[in-house]
Amino acid sequence: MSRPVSLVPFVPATRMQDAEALARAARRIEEAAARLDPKLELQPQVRTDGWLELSVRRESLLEVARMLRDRLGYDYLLLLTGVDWEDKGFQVVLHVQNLSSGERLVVTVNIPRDDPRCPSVTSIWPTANWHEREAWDLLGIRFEGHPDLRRILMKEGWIGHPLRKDYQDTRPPRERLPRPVR
Amino acid sequence: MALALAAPALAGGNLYTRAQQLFLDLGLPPWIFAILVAAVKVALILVFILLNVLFLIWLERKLGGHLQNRLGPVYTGPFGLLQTVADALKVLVKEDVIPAAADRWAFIVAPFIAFVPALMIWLVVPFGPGLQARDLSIGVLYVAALSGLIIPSLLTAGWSSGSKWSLLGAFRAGAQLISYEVPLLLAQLAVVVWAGSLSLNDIVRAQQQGTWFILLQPVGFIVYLIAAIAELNRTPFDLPEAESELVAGFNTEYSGFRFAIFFLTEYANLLTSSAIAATLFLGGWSGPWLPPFVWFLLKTYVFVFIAMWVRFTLPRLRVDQLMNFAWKLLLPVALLNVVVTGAIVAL
Amino acid sequence: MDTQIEPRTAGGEEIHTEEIMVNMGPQHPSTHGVLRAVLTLDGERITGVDCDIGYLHRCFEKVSEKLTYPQIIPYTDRADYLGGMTNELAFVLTVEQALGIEVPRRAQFIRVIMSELQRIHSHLIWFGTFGLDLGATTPFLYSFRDREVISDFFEEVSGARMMYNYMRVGGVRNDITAAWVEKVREFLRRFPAYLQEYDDLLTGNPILKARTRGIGRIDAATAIAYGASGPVLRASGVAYDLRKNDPYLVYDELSFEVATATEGDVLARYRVRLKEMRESARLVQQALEGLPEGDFLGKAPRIIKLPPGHYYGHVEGPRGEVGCYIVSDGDRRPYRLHWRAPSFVHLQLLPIMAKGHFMGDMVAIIGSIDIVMGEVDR
Amino acid sequence: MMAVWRQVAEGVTGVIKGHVVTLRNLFRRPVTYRYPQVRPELPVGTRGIPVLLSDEEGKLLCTACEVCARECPVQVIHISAHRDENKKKVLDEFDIDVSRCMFCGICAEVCAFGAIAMSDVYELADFEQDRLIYNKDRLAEIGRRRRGPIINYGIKTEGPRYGPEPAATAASPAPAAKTSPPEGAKP
Repeated sequence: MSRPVSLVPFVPATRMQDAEALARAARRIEEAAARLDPKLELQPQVRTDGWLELSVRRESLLEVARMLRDRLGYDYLLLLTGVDWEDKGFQVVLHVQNLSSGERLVVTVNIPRDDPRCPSVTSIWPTANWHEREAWDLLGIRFEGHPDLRRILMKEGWIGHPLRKDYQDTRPPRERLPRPVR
Repeated sequence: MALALAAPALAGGNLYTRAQQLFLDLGLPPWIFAILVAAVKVALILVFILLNVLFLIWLERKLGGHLQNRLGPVYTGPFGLLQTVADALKVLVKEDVIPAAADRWAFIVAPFIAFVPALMIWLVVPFGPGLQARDLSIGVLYVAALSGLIIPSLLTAGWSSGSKWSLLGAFRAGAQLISYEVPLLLAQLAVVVWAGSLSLNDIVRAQQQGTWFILLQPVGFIVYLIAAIAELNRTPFDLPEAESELVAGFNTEYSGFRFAIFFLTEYANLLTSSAIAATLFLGGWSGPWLPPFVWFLLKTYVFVFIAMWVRFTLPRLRVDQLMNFAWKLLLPVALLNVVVTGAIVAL
Repeated sequence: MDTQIEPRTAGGEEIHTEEIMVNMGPQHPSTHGVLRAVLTLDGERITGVDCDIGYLHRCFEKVSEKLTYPQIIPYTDRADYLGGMTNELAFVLTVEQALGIEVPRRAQFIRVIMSELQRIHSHLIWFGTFGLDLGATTPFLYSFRDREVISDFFEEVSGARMMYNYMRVGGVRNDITAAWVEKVREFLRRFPAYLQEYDDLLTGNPILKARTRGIGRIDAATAIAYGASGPVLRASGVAYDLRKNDPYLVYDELSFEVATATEGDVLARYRVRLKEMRESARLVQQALEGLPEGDFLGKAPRIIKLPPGHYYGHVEGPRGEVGCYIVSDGDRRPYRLHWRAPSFVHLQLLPIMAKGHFMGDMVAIIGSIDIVMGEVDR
Repeated sequence: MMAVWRQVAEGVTGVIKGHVVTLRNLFRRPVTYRYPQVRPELPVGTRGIPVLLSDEEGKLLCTACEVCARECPVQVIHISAHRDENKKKVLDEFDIDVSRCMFCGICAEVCAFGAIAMSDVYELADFEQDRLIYNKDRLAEIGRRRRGPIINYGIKTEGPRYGPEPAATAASPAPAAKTSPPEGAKP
C-alpha cells in the first residue's frame, strides 16, 4: 500500500471576473512565450466570461502546450474538440485550466481543411487521448503522434466523418412507417 | 408431505414384517420384496426432496422479496405458491440449446452428474426414529464423499460449454469447493469425535441423551455454517456463478431443462446441507411434543432460513479472499476445534 | 499487452500458460449499459483492458446542430439520463451566459434544489448498483425504494420522472408549491435514517471493505492528468468542486463541505459519494429555508439567438464536471455543440485502475467510477 | 495483536448489523405497488401523450397554426389544413406519431391557444404499428375526458385508457385489422 496522497490546497473561489486578474494572467502567458521562443507571437485575448483565449499556430501547438502545463501550471485539460468552419478550415479547441489558481484558457488551433492534421497533445495531457479519437472519428482531424488513433464512437469501417458540415449519409434511408392514407 | 408422513407406517417394524411375511407366504423369492421396498423408499425420498425443493425455491423468492421490502411472487396461486411450478413448466418447454462450441456429451451429462449425488445423500438422512432408508455405519463419511461429487460436475459443465465465462466459473468452482470441503469435514469430524460414531442415527441418539451439539460445538457449528454456504455456492461465496462478474459462471450456456436440473440440484443441496446440519448440530428429529418428523423439518428450515438471510444481506467475496478465508482462517479454527474436542473427549 | 507472465514450472518443466481474451460486454450485467471492455486475463488477473464504446451513440451533437436552443433542452436530459437536471442546467447556464441574462433569485434557488436532489437521486442509483456489482442485491432495492420518492418529487414539479425538460433559458418551467416543499422537507427528515440503514448494511461490512480497500487506486497527479472530476477526483485528494471553485447559481451563499478522501481507491470513492449525499441533503435544506418569493421564469427573448462566438459553461453534476461548449454563428441553432461528459473522461481511467487487479475487482472499479453509457456515447 | 482483535470485532459487528437491517425490513410493509391492479395517482402535469382540447361544444381549439409542429424537436406532429371561404384556416389532419414522441411537452408549452395539453395517458402499447399514429379524433377524444383545469401544461383524464378507433371514413377504407377492438380496451 502506498502512502495517502496529500490534499492539494483548496482553491478559493475564482470567478476571475475582474479584468485585472485576467489581464495579469494573459501577460504571464505572453511573457513565458516570449521567453520560450520569440517567434511564437502569442496574443492571449481576455474574454468577458472569465476565460482567456489563445490562438496558436499548428506547428507550435506542442511547444505551447508543454509550456502551458510545465511553466504556467495549466495541468487540467477539460475538453478538446474540433469545429468545422467549412471553407475556413477546421478549428481544434482546447479548454485547459490551472487547478490551483483557477486560471482558464481556451486554446484554438486553425488547420486547413485540405490538410486536417494537428499535433496530438496526448503526451502532455493524457486525457486528450479519447477526446482526440473522438475528434478524428467525428470530424476527421488527424492527430499526429497519437498512440492509438482509431474510431471511437462510430464503428470500424464507417465511411466519412459525421460532424463535418458536408457529411452525407450514404446509408439507405431507414424504412419509415407509412402514414395511413385518409 | 402426506406421503412422507405416512412413511412411519410403511417402514415401521410391524407393517414391514407383516408385508414380508405376506410375500414369503405367496412363495415369491425374498429379493423381489427387497427390491420393492427399496423402490418405495427411493420414490418417497424423491417425492420428499422435489416437494421441498419446489417449496424452497418459492421460499427463497418470497423471503428475499420481503427482506428487500418487496412482495416476491404473488400472482400464481395463493401467495404465489405455484410460481415455481409455473417457472418449471416454462423452463421445460424452452428450447434445449447446446452451443456449437460445446463438448456435446460432456455438456449433456454434466447436470446429471451433479443431480444424482445430491439425491443419493438422502439415503442416510434420518427423518425420524427408524425412518431412514439405510443406517450406514459410516454415514458421515458417505455424506462427505457424495457431496464432493458436485465438483466434477461443475468442472465438466464449465469446461464443456466452450465459453470463457463458463471456464472461469468452473475454475473458481473447483478451487472453492475443494477448499471448503476441508473445514466442512473437520467441523463434522468434531461432532463425530464427540458422538463416537459415524452413523447419523447414532449421532442423533447421542444428542437425544445428552444435549444438542450446537451447544457443545458452537465453533464447529459456525465453521459448518460458513463452509456449507460456500459449498452451496451461495452469497457471499457464490463466485462460481457470480452474475455481476462472470455473467452466470459455469452455467452461462445452459438453458431449458438442463439449467433447471442445475437449479434443482442447487436447492436439493441446500436442503441436504440443512438436513445434515440439523442432524449433526440441532439434534435431528429429537424434540418434545411434536412428532419427530416435524422436528426434523423445522430444524432443517432454521438452517435454510439462515442461509437465505445471509444471502440477502452480504456482498460477495473476491476469489483470493475466498481462498484466504478458507485456508488461513476457517481451516485453523476447524483444526483447533477438532483438537480441543478430542482433548475434552479423551479426558 | 505488455505485462510479462513469469514462467511457471512443475517438476523442472515449464508449464505453458496463455492469457485469455474475454469480451466483457456489451451485454454484461455489470458494465452499466453497453460498454464493451476487452479484457486480457492471466488466470483471474487482469493484464489489459481495452474499452470499446459507441454502442449507444445517438448523434446528440449532430442532431443539436439542427435544433433551436429550447429544443435541445430535452435532448440534454438523455445524455446522462441519471443526471437530467444538472445536464439541463449546464446547457441553460451556457446559453444564459452567452445572452447575458439575469435569472430571478427564486429560479436560482429552485435550480439548486433540483440539482442537489438530482445528485442524491443519482448517487442512490450508484449505491444500489454498486452493491449489486459486489454481489449484494438488497442495497439496490433499498436505494431504489428511497429514490422513487425523489422521482415522485420531480414528476410532480416537472411532469416526468427521468426526462424532465424542466430548466428554461431564464428560469425553470414550473414553480414549486408549498405542498411540494413540505413533502421534500418530510423526505429530508427521513433521509438520515435511510443513510444509516445503508451504512449498517454495506459500509460497515467487512467484506465490502476487503473488496474495495486499495482497489483501483489512482493518485492525485494521475487523476488530474486524465481530467477526472467529481467524486473520482475528490476521492484522490483534490478538493476540486465547481460549486466552490467556480460558484454558479447561489452556491456561494449556502454552506456545505466538499467531500474528499485521500486514498483514491474504490472505498474512497464510495465514502465520498455517501458523504456527498449528506451534504446535498444539507444544501436542499438550506435552499428550502432561503427560498425567496418572486418569479420562477425570468425574461428571455422569445426567439433565442446567441451572438456569434463560442461559449463554455459547466456545472458540477453527480458524476463530475458536466460541460457544454456551444459555437454560435448568430443563428437560432448552435453551429456546433460539444458535450463534456464526465463519464467519457473517467472511462479512460479504467485500464489504469483495473490493471493488475482481479476479475472481481473490475466490476467494483466500473461501479466506483459510476459511468452512464448514455453520456459516454452521447 | 489488539488491533487484530479490534478488526475482528468490527467485522463481526458489521456483519451482524447488516443482518439486523435486513431482518427489520422483513417485518416492514413492502413498498411495492401492484401495478396493473393498483394505479399510481399521478400528479397533474404528468407528461403522457399530448392531446387536443376542445371547447364546451366539442369543437377543437386548434387553429392549425402549426407552431407545435415546427417546435417539436422530433418532428412527430403532422398537420394539414385548408382555408375556408372566409380565408380562415380549417384543420384537416392532426397526427402525432406516438412511437417517436419523446413526451417533452414543448408542443403544449408553445401553443398560444391552449389547444394542446399533456395528458396522463401513458399506456400506449399496441399490437399494430400504425395504430400508434394518433389522429385528431383519437387525440380529441382523450382530450374530452379531461377533468380539472390545465396545470403545468397538463391535464388529468378519466374513463377508458385508450382513444377510440380511428374513424374509417368512406374516402379511405381502413385496413381490416383496424376494426378489431384493441386488446385490453377495458374500462
